[in-house]
Amino acid sequence: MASLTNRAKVLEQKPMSFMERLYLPAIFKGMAITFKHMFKKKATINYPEEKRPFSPVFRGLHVLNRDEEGRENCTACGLCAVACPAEAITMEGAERKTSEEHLYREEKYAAKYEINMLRCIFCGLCEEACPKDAIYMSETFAPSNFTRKGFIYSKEELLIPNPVTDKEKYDIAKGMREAQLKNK
Amino acid sequence: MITMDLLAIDLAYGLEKLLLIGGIITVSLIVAMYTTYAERKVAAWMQDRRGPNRAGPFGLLQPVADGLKLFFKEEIIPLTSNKTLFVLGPALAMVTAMLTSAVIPWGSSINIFGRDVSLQIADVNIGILYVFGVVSMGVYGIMIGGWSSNNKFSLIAAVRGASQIISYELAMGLSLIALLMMTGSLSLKTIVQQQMEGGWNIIYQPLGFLIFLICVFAECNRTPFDLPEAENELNFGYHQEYSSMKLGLYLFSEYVNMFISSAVVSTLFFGGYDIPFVDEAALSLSLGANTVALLGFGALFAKILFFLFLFIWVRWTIPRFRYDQLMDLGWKKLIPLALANMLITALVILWLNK
Amino acid sequence: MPVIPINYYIFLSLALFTIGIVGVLTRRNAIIIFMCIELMLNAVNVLLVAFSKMHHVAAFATDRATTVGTEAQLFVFFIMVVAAAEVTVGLAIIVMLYRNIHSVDINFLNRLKH
Amino acid sequence: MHINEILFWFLTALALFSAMMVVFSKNPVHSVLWLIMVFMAITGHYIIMNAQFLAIVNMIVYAGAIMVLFLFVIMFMNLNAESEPQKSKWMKFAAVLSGGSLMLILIAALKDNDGFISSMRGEGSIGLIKNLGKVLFTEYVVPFEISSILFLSAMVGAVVLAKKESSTIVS
Repeated sequence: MASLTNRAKVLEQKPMSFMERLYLPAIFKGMAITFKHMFKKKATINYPEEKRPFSPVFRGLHVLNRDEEGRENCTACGLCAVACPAEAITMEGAERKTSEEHLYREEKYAAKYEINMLRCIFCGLCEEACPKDAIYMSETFAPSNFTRKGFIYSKEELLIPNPVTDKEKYDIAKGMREAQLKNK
Repeated sequence: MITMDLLAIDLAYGLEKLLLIGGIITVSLIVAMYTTYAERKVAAWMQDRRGPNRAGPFGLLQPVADGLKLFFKEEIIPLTSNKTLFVLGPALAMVTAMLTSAVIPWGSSINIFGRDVSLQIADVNIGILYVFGVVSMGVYGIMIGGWSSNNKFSLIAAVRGASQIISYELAMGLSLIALLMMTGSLSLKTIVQQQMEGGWNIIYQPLGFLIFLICVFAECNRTPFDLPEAENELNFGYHQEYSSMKLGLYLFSEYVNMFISSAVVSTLFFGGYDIPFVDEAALSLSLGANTVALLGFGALFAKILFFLFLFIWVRWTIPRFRYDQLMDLGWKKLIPLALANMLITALVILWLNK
Repeated sequence: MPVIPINYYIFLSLALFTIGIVGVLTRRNAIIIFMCIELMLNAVNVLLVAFSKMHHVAAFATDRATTVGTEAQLFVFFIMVVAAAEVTVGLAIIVMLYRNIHSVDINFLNRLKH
Repeated sequence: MHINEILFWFLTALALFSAMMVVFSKNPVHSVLWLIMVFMAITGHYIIMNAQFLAIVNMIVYAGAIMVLFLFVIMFMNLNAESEPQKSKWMKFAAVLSGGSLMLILIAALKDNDGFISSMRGEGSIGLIKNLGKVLFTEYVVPFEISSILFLSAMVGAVVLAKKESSTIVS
């Protein structure tokens, strides 16, 4: 049968030579290879004790940011929800009352802010879309859960600890990313 | 009075043998235990992983944990199985695995309380034939277990295993005949003593060793010949229906088999308890006979450990044979090779004697 | 010194032989019948070895280097050889039988006519 | 009682009981396993009589090879207790009766012996592989070679018998 393109290669099947048919040299060669691998650097690490460093561009779980005084940055503009290709973000805005000025930075704030981690593809577009530097992505994974409901993260779960009342935790949450940026 | 004396000697003799048997069983069980650990560890290293390292320092308690897990698992006996035989199968596999250790000389004799205690349970003058007899019994553990599970995969695996073991027994026997023509004795102790004087048998019988080693791999159901337990074709092999410690016994007997066959190979071809490049007689004058005997045991143990490593090493290097390739290798390659080896050895022996 | 009369061995061998015969007569499964024949052969083997030993013991009393009795043991060896050959062919025949009439019942052997 | 006598009685009882079970067990696989027990007991008897070579050959050839063949065949035919054909009660009775009477006659004919078997040290060397081999390869070398031809023909016969089926299918 004539070939269509003339690009087909004819496979040459040589009969094996005597040494090849013995198989022993090949077996010894293979055994040498596996033996060499015994002394190579191990690819695995002891996980809970040792952790692999994240790459500086790693996009993990979302965090809602606060400013230095502990006020929420988010103004419920909805740009992140629009930018989200997976439509994982929903929010409800509310107006700030005068007594709430220490809680929210802008006049409008997100009364409800939910991210469905089952939908989220961790693309980071919300982070880029945010004009108020309110949402960014940390270096933690979404932990496992038993129900689907557990993967819909509410605002309380997403918010970063308050720098005024809970300085230590805030530093931890903040510091990891910055240390990494510095290392770069 | 004479009978009393006889009885006394018999008692001490029996006690000594009992202790020896207990010791050897303990040692082989512990070695088998840690071979499972070594298997996982070496496999990990060869695949650039770390292997078990959680239970105890370096994961050394891993085999204990595995054993405990097996003990605490639920014991399931399939409803349609043949209950007696279902229980008998793993027991037979374990017993036949242990029985071979009786004729292996684990060292020369040790002098305790003025008695020469031979480190061999029974120095029968048909030692090798005994090994073959027990190995041929080993088929039943597999066959009974596979058949009584009443599962077609188990049955096919059992039949595969049995025919594999029987086929390779032939080549194994033939490859040894050449060796036996040289030594002129079937007693393993005599064979070791001859090697101490005249050099190891591997020098004179490299081809015989190779054939024997391949057959040992096949007899132990190890990769590349682990067809009876080919996971991807037969789910799990002849012990598919087994659970808990009965499964443990099957898996364990494989490792005991490996240990014992390593001991047989070292004894037959690598001088047994002979310490290489050392004259034992001269050494025992300076160090004392007991120390040398212990050193000899250490030498044998080192050889055994090397072969155990070889078993594992080969397992993680060479892929499994296809069944027709296995039979082809056994019947059409190894048996003619063994016969040729036998013929050449016979001719050389005749020519040297002339 | 423990002495076992040769009669014991004769009785043992006869008992095994008779059990074999009863098996051949009572069972209809061709394979079991075959196995009973093996049992009978083994009964004879036991007897041969026992006789060999007996003659050897008798001859040993006068001649320390005697080899009386070796032949009987070789006979046993040859019986085993013949038994092995017989089993290969016999089982092959039984397997063929099973393929043809789908049974190993000897009463159905007349089906082979068809 | 000396250890040998104890062993003798134990092995005899084992052999007879197992032989009975071979005949009377319904499941063919059980029969095979009981027959293996008989062979093991007989091997034990050989060891008592210091016929070491025969003992080990009995174990390898009978228990290790022949019985595995039986087991193979039975397992493949899938014969179990239900499909086992049974003879009528009267036939069985007649068989046991005739077998028993045969045994009685044979015992009556053979019971007048005064030979004995002892296990003195040094007198049992004929069973050793060295002596047997010497006789086998000198006086009995022709029967030995003939037996090898017998084996060859048995092997060819078995192969031909097993192959027959496929040729009929082709034709």
